[in-house]
Amino acid sequence: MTHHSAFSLFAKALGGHQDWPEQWPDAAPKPAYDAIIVGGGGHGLGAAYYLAKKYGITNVAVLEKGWIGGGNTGRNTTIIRSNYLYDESAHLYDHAVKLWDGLSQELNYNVMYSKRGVMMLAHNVHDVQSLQRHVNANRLNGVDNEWLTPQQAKDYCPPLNISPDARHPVLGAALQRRGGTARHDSVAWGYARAAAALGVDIIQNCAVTAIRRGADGAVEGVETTRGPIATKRIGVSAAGNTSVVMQMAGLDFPLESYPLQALVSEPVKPTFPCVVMSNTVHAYMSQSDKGELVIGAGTDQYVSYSQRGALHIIEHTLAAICEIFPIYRRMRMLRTWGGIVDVTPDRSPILGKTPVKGLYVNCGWGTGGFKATPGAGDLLAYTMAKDEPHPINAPFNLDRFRNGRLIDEAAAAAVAH
Amino acid sequence: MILIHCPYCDEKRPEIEFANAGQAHVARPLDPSSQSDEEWEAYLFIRANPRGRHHERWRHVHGCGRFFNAVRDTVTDKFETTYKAGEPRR
Amino acid sequence: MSDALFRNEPVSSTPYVADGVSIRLAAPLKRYSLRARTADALETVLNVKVPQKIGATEGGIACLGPDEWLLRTPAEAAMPTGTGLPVAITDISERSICLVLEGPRAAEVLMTGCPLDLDNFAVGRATRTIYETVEIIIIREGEDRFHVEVWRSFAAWLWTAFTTAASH
Amino acid sequence: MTGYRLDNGGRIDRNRPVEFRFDGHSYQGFAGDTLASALLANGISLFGRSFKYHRPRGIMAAGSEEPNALISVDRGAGRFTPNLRATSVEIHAGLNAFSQNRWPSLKRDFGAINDRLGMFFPAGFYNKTFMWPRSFWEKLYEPAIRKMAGLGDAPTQEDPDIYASTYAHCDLLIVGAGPAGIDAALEAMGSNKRIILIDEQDELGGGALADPALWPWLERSRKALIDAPNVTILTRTTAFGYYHDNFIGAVQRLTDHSPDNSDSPREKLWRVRAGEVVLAQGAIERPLVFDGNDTPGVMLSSAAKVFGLRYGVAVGKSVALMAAHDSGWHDVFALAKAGVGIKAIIDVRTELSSALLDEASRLGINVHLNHSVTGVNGRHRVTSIQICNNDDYVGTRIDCDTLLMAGGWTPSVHLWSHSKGSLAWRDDIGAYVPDQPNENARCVGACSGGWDFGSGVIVDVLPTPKDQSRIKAFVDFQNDVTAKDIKLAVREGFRSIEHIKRYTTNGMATDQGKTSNLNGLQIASTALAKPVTDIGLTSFRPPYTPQTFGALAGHAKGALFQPTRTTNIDGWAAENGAVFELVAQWRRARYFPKMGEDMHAAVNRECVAVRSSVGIFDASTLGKIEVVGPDAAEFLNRMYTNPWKALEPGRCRYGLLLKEDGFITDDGVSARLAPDRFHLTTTTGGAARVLNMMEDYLQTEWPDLDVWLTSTTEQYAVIALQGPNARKLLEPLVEGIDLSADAFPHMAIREGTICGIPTRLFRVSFTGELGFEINVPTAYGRALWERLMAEGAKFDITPYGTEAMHVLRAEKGFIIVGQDTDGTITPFDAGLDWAVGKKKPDFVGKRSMARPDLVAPGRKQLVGLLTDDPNVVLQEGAQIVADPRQPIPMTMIGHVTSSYWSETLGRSIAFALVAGGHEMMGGTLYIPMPGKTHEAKVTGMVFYDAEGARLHV
Repeated sequence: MTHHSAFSLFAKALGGHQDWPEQWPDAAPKPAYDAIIVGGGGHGLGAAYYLAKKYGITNVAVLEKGWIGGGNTGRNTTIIRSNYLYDESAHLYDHAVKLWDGLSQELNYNVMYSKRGVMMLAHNVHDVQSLQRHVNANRLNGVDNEWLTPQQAKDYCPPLNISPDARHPVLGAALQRRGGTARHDSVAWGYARAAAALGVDIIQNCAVTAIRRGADGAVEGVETTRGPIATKRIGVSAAGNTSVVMQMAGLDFPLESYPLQALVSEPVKPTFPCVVMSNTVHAYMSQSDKGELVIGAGTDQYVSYSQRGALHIIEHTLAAICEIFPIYRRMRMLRTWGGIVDVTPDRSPILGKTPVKGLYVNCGWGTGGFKATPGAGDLLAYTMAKDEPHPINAPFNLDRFRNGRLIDEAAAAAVAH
Repeated sequence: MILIHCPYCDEKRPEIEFANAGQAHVARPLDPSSQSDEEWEAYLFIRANPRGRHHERWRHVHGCGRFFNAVRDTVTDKFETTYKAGEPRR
Repeated sequence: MSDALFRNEPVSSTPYVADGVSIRLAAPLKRYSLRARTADALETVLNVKVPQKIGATEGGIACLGPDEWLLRTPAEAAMPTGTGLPVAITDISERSICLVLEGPRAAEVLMTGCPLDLDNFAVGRATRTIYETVEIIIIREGEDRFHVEVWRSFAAWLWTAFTTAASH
Repeated sequence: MTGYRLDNGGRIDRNRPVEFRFDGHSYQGFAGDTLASALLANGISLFGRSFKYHRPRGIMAAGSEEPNALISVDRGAGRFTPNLRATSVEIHAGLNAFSQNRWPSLKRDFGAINDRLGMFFPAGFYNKTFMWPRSFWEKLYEPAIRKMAGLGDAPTQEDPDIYASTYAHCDLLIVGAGPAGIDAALEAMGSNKRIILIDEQDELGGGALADPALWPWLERSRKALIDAPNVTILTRTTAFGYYHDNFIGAVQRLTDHSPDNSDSPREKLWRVRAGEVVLAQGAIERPLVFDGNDTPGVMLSSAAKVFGLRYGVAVGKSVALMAAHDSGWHDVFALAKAGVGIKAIIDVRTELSSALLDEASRLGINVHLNHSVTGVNGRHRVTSIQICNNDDYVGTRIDCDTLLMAGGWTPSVHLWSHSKGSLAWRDDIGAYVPDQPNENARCVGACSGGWDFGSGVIVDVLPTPKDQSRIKAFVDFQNDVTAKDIKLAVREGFRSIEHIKRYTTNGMATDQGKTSNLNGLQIASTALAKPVTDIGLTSFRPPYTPQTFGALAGHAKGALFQPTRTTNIDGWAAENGAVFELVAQWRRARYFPKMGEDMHAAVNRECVAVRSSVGIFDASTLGKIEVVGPDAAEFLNRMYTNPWKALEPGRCRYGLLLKEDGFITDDGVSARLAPDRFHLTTTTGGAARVLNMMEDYLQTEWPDLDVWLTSTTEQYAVIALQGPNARKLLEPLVEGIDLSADAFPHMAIREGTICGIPTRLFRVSFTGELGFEINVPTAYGRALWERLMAEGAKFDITPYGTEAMHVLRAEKGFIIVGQDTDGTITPFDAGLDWAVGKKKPDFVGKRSMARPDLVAPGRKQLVGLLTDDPNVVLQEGAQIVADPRQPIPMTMIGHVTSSYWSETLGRSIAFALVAGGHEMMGGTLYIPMPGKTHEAKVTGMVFYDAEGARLHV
């Protein structure tokens, strides 16, 4: 692996960039591994990396049915934040944010984590109460999040319309300065490259078709489109396709998969300095390094794996964006796309063991999985290595749907992501 | 915006008249108090979420107001059929 | 006690007239939501003919769903209450107002936000539907005349939407 | 020829000169010109700078696929639009256009330094550097990258234009009005089908517009279609997305082509539902990939033909053609005949039909077969080209000012792909063509792969003797992706075309790969030594071309964005100075300040007035549901936590509604009007949700029950009269109801009239005072309110808003669902045990309340809080700890849900959800806020008139 640096870039440039090596080898499946990760998104690749890096399990394969980073990793709006209400959530997401910091250096791959600040708007008295509850809880949890007046919000994000006559006037905002964005593809590639350097096999175009289990019920391996592979440990990190994989182990899950759309504008010169989210108006936006306004749209209302959303969702999203940021009404939508988001009943993830021995799961991140990428990867790795959850992800177990110990951020605050 | 055949109105109407109401044929147990925690969890939360043929409920909320059932392919989003509430699973 | 209380309507009583279409507030109506398992059950109680088919109208009664009818009548008719019978009769006279769209562009104005194919929506037909995000009931009274029932709190918005569309 | 304008020909109106400006200079064109054709006619070859290397760029295409010539148009304040394609902007008097992505000027661009350093910025360079030192990324590298990136400037002012939208229905939608689309329309015209014909250009014709021989046919066809009553023609309209069930989104541009800004919509969104869709989107010519192919003056052959024959503009005075396809030959023949000087034809092929060769010879054009262009000289315009023999690389230089590229054709399958129609690879044309439909759709003409402009060969990169790793042979012109970038991506292990696309950004520019995708695929295929079909195809996503946010938002702007629901009394509140708040979709009066009052003063005054005399409150927004039928009581008994069957007609009951998960979702006071008729109330925000939930249970779980639900929220205006003088005020106005305490006790309902209007009169109280809620038919709400204000003057009646209502109810310990509960609270947590029917075998949510965690100790429970300092009003949402001295992260045991100054009590009061709170009565808790930690005692929730003496009078 070539160490990435300005010097290596310079040196290779003189050679016409002819001798850059593969970032990760295109591995063929071996007959057996110590651990298998199903799903080559950021979470799964991260888990493989941390298994090898932190827990000494290097004989690992990541099985990806398409190309790595091609699911929600490459289809999201790249928002990173940890200003969640409940202790459990705040700790979970802040674990990830701490890993984001320094990830570029750790992976020797610039993931372009940009702490541009994430500002969440309050449009009515209920929003104010709810977001102030967040700010207070975060402060006592050591998670940065501060309250801004409308004018302070506008100072931080000048395109914001704070007219009191707006249909949804801005009454204030909660700002997490450490929040921001990162370059989604780079995260997947960076983990893949670093994991491969530690011995992990990254196997693309390899769909899991069955999970093999022994007489005691424990997992023994998988069947794939590229042949059987033996293993005692399987970590499923398959986002929208988790239900389908889990059914191979006979498990029905508390999950539903919905289409989620996002879109970008044509690129323009820097105009939008941060990330702004409005749950009341259902819109969130940032500007990418390339100059595109990156906008999250809503989910469609029905279960679907089509990665194809409806036009009226886009209409409503852009109407909302144009009301909050009226200077952008003449901007133009360049590209839309759809992802498949897996949603649990309490809209919090499931990260832990399953009733099947040797089968671990990381799913249910809904619209908010990207920000958790390093944390989810690390915690899935921990759980697989120790066969028990880390205290941070222990609350995000499957049992909560039986015993009622839900972690319902949405119900608590009408804040879903 | 998909078109949905309402089995009561007997015509295809645009999606924005409808509200999806989740998986179909998840009947509320007749005697909830007799249910174990596992059974109750299954009723409340466990869902099929198939990739392919899916039974789901819709309500023609901005139309005739009725809930009904549908079979739809979740990969193509195409409906196989819709039928009235209370009719047997298709 | 002094004068009778005045009515306060959510939209102007002055019709909006544009090229090819006029929009006006209909005079107050009595409205009843009629519910029963069958049209026959209602006929027994009301003693009038009740349309059987969803979308059909007859004698001021529109069939909106398999168990739902809307009666609109200008008269102050005494309605039976249906007490004790498997029917439900509820006074909703003031729940909505009615906007009348009339003229060769009436359908065009309605279609700016209503997703139904009005070319295939015959005179005499009624249905609940939607204009953008606002629920409405449309009744095609004539080739060029639609009655649009809308809940009062949405009426001002719908009036603005219709008149804006008509002005274009 | 004047400048580059041919002496005759073209569809421009030479009698109508048009003055316009570009980069501050005035130019003249003709009506019918695009900005591109008009500037070309003026000899302008430099139109912009590329995204990454800031290389000078000219025009490459003539239509919406143009990747290079992006410009901004300024139509005055708030009407600045970046990133428009000069080839799609119609000129008009006063058009004011600017080039982009350059500083200080288009000709001298500082950013062009990137081009010199380009070797250090290969694909994915940003992943490999800018990491050290760590803090420099945010402070230095990223801002610098951002400043260099981007294209035009964003608008900076609010757009004053309006936009329109509509739905439309047709039996046949034809997208594209070139010859194939027009033929499809003509063919269907005679039927009774409703036909919509859409084209993105300003007139029908598509490719025929550049073929004068077809103009008579075009004119006849156009007339026939216009005259046909069943055909709707939408020009300047782009079908941008193909959605489920033949639903197509299209945007029509209405005003940008005219000089004046107007009040009418700028653009219109068409949401079309079609029975059948015919796609006739044509094909796009493919550039060739060679060193210097981006130099201004290098363009598509087909574009040169359009400029020459449609706009009467010679793209150069000395034009060469680099061809791999016959179509280029036909193009230059036509140009030569129109008077354009054709210098040479270079073709990569060794053998061609004698017809082409003979025609070239007849026209006196030099032909170089088996040759390739290997270099282009000139910076802001081509001055000469270098060509080489493909076998021996023996070369020669040709002086010319323009080089045309004819690299073959790519069918425009974008909308077909949106519709999920499948594609098939055709080796002979090196392109994907439509295969199996997924909707009722078909492709006709060039977009189906059928065309009559001859054949060609597919070459990924033209042969060259130069070191392939050193040349700048562009694939994606706007994003500056070169052939070697794609090869680098492959070398670095990116094998899927999606990976290659993302790593190199090929096809991700504002043209979305219309001219680059297929060349990128070919180069990747060669580099990987795999057939194209093995490396995938990037999926096409809407929109086909970029579309204005405002158009997609449509008429949903300003007053039409989202409805604000208002009550019948809202107008009075507005006229009387109310300050409003938004609650769900409603606007509600929050308080009614008198001169000089702030919210605090107004609310204090309003509260005192209610406690001392009488206040009046608009409660119309509360949800109302009429539940009617023989099984009404049975139904409510199953829905609500408490028993309903024994409630007597004429009496009211507080109802608590759970979701099936056992948590509180709504509440309200409801009345039994008759054995089979109930009048329910819900929270303002919960009305629609509760009705839907009840319908769900009724229709799907208990369809045997004879009961029906009707929303009556808007049937009634509701006026609350609250305070010790409420009865005195009301009594003279009411007929048919005995208001005496005995005849009309608390929690009762009576029907009668008020001021001659029928009323459902509730005796209920959310304030703890003697109170009534007067329901009257909505239309009379305001008049009744005004009458009560007039009659109440003698009691100094005081209108109060939601804020005072909140204080008053908090003084009495009444909760607000959604504020004091948050979707994770059981009735027991909220201290509402009394509202749960212990003997009921079942109700919605009952079983869930028995789940282990819902009966576990330590749950958060609702309690009262009194601060030790009575003047401290805690922040709603403040967090509570047991030990204020612990380090961060602290263990939090709850939070403040409601908190107010109570003028009546002369101190602050609060509610809080506290873990194990019910067991902590009298205990002290701490609320750490920035700079100060507050102390508070846990109390019961009723702070005022605990025995209810004021209520039962």
